[in-house]
Amino acid sequence: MNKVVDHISDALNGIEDGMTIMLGGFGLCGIPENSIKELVKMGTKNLTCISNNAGVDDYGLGLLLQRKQIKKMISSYVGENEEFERQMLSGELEVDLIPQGSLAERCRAGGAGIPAFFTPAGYGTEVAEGKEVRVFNGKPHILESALTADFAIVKAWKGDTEGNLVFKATAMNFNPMMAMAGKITIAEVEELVPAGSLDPNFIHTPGIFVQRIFKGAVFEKRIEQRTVRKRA
Amino acid sequence: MNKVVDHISDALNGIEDGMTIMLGGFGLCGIPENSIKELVKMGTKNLTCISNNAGVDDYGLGLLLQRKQIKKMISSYVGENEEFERQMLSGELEVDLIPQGSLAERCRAGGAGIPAFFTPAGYGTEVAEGKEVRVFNGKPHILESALTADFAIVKAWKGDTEGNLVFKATAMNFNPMMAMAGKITIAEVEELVPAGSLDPNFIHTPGIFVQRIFKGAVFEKRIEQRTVRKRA
Amino acid sequence: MALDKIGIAKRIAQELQDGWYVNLGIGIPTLVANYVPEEMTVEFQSENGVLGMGPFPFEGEEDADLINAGKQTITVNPGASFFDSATSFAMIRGQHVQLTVLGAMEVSQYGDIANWKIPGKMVKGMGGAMDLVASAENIIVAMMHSNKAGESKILPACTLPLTGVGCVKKVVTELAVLEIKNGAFHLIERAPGVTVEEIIAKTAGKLIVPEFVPEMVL
Amino acid sequence: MALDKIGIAKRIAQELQDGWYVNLGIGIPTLVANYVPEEMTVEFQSENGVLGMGPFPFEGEEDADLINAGKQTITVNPGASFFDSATSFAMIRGQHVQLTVLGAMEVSQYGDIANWKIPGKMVKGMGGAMDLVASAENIIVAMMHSNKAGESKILPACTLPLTGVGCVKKVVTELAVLEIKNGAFHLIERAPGVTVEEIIAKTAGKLIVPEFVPEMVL
Repeated sequence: MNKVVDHISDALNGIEDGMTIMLGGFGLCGIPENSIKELVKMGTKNLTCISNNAGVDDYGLGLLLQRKQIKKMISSYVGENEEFERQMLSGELEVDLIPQGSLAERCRAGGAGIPAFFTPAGYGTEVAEGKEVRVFNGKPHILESALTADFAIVKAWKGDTEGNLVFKATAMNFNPMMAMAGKITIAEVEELVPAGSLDPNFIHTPGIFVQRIFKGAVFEKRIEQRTVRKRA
Repeated sequence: MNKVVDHISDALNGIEDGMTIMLGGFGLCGIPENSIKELVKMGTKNLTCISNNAGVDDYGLGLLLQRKQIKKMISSYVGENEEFERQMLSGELEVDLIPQGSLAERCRAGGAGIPAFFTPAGYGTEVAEGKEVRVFNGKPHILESALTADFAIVKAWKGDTEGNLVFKATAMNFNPMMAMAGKITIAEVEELVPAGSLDPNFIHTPGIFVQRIFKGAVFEKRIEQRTVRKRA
Repeated sequence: MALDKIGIAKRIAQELQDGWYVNLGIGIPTLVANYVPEEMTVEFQSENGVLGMGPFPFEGEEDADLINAGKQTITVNPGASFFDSATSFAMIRGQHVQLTVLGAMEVSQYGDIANWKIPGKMVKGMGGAMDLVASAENIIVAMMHSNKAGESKILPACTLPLTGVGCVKKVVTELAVLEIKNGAFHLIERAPGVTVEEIIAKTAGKLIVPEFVPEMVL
Repeated sequence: MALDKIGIAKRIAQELQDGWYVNLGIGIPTLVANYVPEEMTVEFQSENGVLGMGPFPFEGEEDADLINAGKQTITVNPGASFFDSATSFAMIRGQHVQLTVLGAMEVSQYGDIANWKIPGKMVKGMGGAMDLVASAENIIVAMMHSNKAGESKILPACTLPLTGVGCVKKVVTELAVLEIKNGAFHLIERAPGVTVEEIIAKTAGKLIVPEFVPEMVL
């Protein structure tokens, strides 16, 4: 059994038109940038993408939006992408906006075999329309369902040949839950190391959740808002 | 704001008769042994204890059972403790047996503000009695509710002055979820280090979940089933 | 004189308490971090997965993997921790965060808040705001009293799609500190030099004005 | 001749497939780990929070912090990982574990299983068994065909409190391999030297016997 894939085209093999794909990342931080570029190359269409954000116009998921490869986005915040807003307001793009915590928890639930759970988030808003409401401890909650995907594509800092993953700083974000929720989970990593190189006490995503792993060719890691202070 | 407590009696201050307490550990592995001994000393009565197991007759929670300090146990497996079985079968002890995965998830839910969730575990069994059943994807599930506690007592390998915790190997078990679910969470640690000593990428329990932390005086760490192989 | 953004941030910083974990939204709320009283320890949580945020990095030390919820490059203080988004919202939903400060387009006298959508015009998404307002026990809104057209944003009822209902406890604007309870805004403090009359004129929602309204001390 | 415990474990090991993640219960199931075919990689998960379990430690190298779900001291192989109980059962409930092997007191022809309680007599608790049987797609029960009194444990209906309903797919006993489908046990294989008649005699539940029943090859 070998999870390591040498060529990115093999890693993404099987992703077809009309499928649902989860992609890790928050803004441009921790996104599987090599895989996104490969999806552009593959030209796969009518994708439903579950991702907290939609990239910027010329990077990240924005690249797929530009080429109209995405039919539907399931996200929590899309404010950084003008092309997204244009396609959504014109009705070209279906959009399901979800509270960020509910999005994270729904992915985790999908991976954890929990079909539905109650959360207070979104009660009394558009998000609650058509959803069951129930009061717990005097507070209304809505029933949210699990999310899963045909493929989950995540980006990690280090990964080993067993598929164990380690993330760096806030590049972790949605990646661990999405890794759990993919029928097939693909991990692109900055460093690919032999099994036994990572401390088993500090694995963020155990290999059981990862079916394919490869070392990304190039990590541009673009910064969205470069904020700095001057040295004293 | 100082979370570090020098004396164990201060760490456990406020635990009163009739309260609900969560205690981490699986079998005797990763249990807050110093705190349990202190509870014996305090003589607190009528406790409801949420713990995966109930210790053995003369160690761990067995010590509290011996002294009849526990009114009710919420556990998944209690097979190692004869006094427990005696008290339960005689009706002296109330017992709520819960599937282990549901116990873990109910603690996490309690800490995560999720009042209830659906799980397939226990459907069609005694565990499902009186619980709502709903079919998802053709499979029946039961609705389980969150668990919280007045105090959660956990045991970690290392902890820092901010309350960040790191667990070793399988001594992690229920400790992280219980740390989340306590109104007040007390951590006893083998090593107490200054803030900044632990790698922020590899914190198992962020300090936000821990209100009090102290270095345990003695860790006996008794082994329940010593299984070994001979050297070749 | 009406407060500037820094003034609003300074006033909100007075609400902080030692040992609190605080989530600051994008915009004015972010500035609150600069005015924590010196003798106090407050930890800042950002919903993208970090506790213990520090100041912006020195030039040249930015790390693309280390950002806040506003996608800005940041640093962390000793004792920080990183975690995934599910754990981050477990902290928020589970009420482990003692204070949430966020911006708003509209707030109603019942504590309703709208800040994520203008139908047909602007839809950025709610991000973590719906989770934050539905969960937090203690929510302060930092906002301007009026919009660019001069219309009050402190309303009897929100006109925009809601982010949350009955959740806002306090509003700090360039003119005043308002407490929300019993279906009304209660005027607690006014900005230095701002008259009660001006606040009344610019507040569309039901406003309860006590006999004496102290000036803020910043 | 009826199989011993090792024989049952060896037969179950034949069900393993390369790359599978497997959860082994306490007792006979634990022995299965000793008979993984050499050319195969199988990872063992233990619900107390470990993937990649290895053999027992050498004497003197036991670590109280490193145990399996049977509370036995263990070691781990390179590539192992530790995690909390919620994550462990996320793996199980989310069907990331390909095979679950566990013991039983009774199994019914509908795939019901009882293994956690004898009313008024013995209550050890279900541990992780209810989560495992409710979630796993592929469950093999390792058990003895009869109890100590000689009564069949392969039943039309369980008499003891259930652990799960309609979940067991296969049973391996000292006498036979039985597949459960359409409300009956289907006799797939018999232990070396064991007659079909003996299996029929010791099976209380509905048993479908094909014309030819091969002997196990161990």
